[in-house]
Amino acid sequence: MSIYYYLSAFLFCLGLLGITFKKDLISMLLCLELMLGGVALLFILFSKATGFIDAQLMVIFMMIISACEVAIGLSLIIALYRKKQTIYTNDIKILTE
Amino acid sequence: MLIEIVEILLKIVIILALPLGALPIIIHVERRGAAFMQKRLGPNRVGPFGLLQPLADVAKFMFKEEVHPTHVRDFFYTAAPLVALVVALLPLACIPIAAPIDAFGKTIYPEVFRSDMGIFFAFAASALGSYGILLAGWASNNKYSMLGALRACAQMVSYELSLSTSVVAMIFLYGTNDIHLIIKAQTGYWFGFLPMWGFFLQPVAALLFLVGIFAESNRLPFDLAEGESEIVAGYHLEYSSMKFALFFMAEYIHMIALSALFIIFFFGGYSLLPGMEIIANKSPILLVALQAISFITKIALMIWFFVWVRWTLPRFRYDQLMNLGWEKLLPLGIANLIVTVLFVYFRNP
Amino acid sequence: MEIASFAVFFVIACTLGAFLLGISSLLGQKRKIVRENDVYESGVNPVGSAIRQYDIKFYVTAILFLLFDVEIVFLLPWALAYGESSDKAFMISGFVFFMVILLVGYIFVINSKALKWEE
Amino acid sequence: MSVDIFLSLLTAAFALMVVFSKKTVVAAFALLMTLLTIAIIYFQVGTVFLSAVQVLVNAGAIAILFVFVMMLINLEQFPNNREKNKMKLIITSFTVLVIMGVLALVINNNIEMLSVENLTDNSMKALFDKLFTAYYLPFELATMLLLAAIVACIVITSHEKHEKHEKEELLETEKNR
Repeated sequence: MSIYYYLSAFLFCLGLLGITFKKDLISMLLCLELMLGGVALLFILFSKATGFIDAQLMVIFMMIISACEVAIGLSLIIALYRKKQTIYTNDIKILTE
Repeated sequence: MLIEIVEILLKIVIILALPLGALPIIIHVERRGAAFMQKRLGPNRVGPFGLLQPLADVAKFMFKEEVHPTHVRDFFYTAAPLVALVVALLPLACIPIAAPIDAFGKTIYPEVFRSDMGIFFAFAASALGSYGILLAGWASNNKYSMLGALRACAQMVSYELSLSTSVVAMIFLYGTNDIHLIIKAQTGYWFGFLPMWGFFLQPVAALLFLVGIFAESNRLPFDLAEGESEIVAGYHLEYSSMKFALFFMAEYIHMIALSALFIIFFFGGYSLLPGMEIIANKSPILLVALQAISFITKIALMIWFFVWVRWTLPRFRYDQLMNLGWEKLLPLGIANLIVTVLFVYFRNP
Repeated sequence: MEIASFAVFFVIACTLGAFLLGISSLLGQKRKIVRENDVYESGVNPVGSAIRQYDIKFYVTAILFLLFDVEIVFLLPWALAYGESSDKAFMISGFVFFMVILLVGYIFVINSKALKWEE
Repeated sequence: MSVDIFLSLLTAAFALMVVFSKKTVVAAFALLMTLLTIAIIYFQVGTVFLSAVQVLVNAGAIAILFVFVMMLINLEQFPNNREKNKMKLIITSFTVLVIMGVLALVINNNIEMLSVENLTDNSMKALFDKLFTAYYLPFELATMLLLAAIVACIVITSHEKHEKHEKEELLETEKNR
């Protein structure tokens, strides 16, 4: 049971690392999803450890919010791709047209 | 410890042997049924009544050359049929063949993966079905197969919505997620002759689930993904011999698993067929055998229904298909859900 | 215990698939004809790369599926909790509110030509 | 105990694949496998309903969305010869390692307090009762959030309307010139 704490910390940090390393926006969103998974696991472990069952409800709401976030994030990426024909972060540096 | 190992292996062997054993029979029934409906004979050369024809096909698939085109993404090209087969087999782990038996001092549950969320896991596993198709479409690196994979997945995905509305309606009525309790709620008779199946309780949800099953397993009239006329052969275009046969098997097993779910929800799962109670209460072993037999006959009738619909209805155009899924079935599912909830509430607040 | 049986089931299913693939690669003939390994476009010479722009409708369908699926899946706990709930009127009011918002979203989707497939 | 170690190593391996894989579609399928192994961990820890919802929502819908977008936006055609400035990579990896070290230290100090189990009633019934009585308002607001997400996604991805506006404006400018 206790190894899952290290796993959730590892997932969170790996997601963070991934966001800084990745070049295009979709992979960043993937790593963000990884971080969310790590934090959700932590919620469940704390709900087991402290006996406070509301933490598991927090994971349910986290799933709703992560679904909305991925939906809107990918729509923005599609709109960006349509305008700029690229999603590499190096090419999207100019704020104007 | 030994008993548990034997129990697990026995259950797994039974759960895997039934669909894989039934596969040649289903293929044979499909061919002969199609021939019967079109007033022709169908395969009857190989063995008595052509019964060995499916085995001949399997042998043919084994000996055909493994064409491995150079332009495909190698690892995912071979992984896709495996993923498709394993994902098709997963829902079978949660489907019970018979009622739980209390032997050796504890109750033995017939399904491999026992949890009080049983029906939810089976439903979630069937939702993973589109990954094998997506992987195949992407890995074979071919315009037609990618388009076929996208179309197949968009269709499966949009019909899963109306499927889940009917699942929510049924779970609301039964009030439980455990398959055995659902089936216990369906045993018994109304006014003596009508069995208390979910079908008579919720015909609209049954219709939605049935259409969802046809769309989810890419069967006609929803097999747009492999529509020969438009796109050559859909996602399994670049596959030959055994890998193509694995996709074929995955589709049939996925069809068996979904029809098993349909029967659990609407036709009383392994509850005994009307005439069977008289001889059922002799000994527990006979009871279990009869339950398994009644479950298998219901699935066989369901498979015959698949074959029957396949050779009667023409194929949908793609926009009609998506239109039906989003603008016709989904509102029907939501309306059905609202009506059942309000009806149950106002009948006994 | 369930995880053990599920793991054994998963392993057996994978070995079954691998076994079938293994047999066919062993028994199948080995003929190296270069023409066979080309992209299959019903005999015609392949034109352009396979990766090209696909219609956005596929994406809009997947996105709407995700959002509606999350809404419908979270009706399941409601359906289970309704049975044992003491104050049923409160639950029904929550259900009606939930359904109103679901229908508002659905009507917006239908009127918004996002899912119109015929170009 | 060995099952825990095996599951966490499996998840860590898939997570590493997500971050360090060259192709994004490989990363998407690796993320799918991570979400599935996390669902198995949820089942192992005891929260059965959450593992089913995780399989259905996260692995069954969000990962499909990622693969669909990968297929829509074909990344392979861009030559990926962006120069990696070494300095940025070193600094970021160093800070992430520091964060990881701090987290590991924190967990290590009070591991006894954390790994005690006193969740008495872990049944689904307790979870759902709380969800619909105490947490009634967040549940309704969550559906509002989903409604907002639906409207936002449709407006963002459908660009026909904007072109229509631009055409109308052009016509008007010609008319009144």
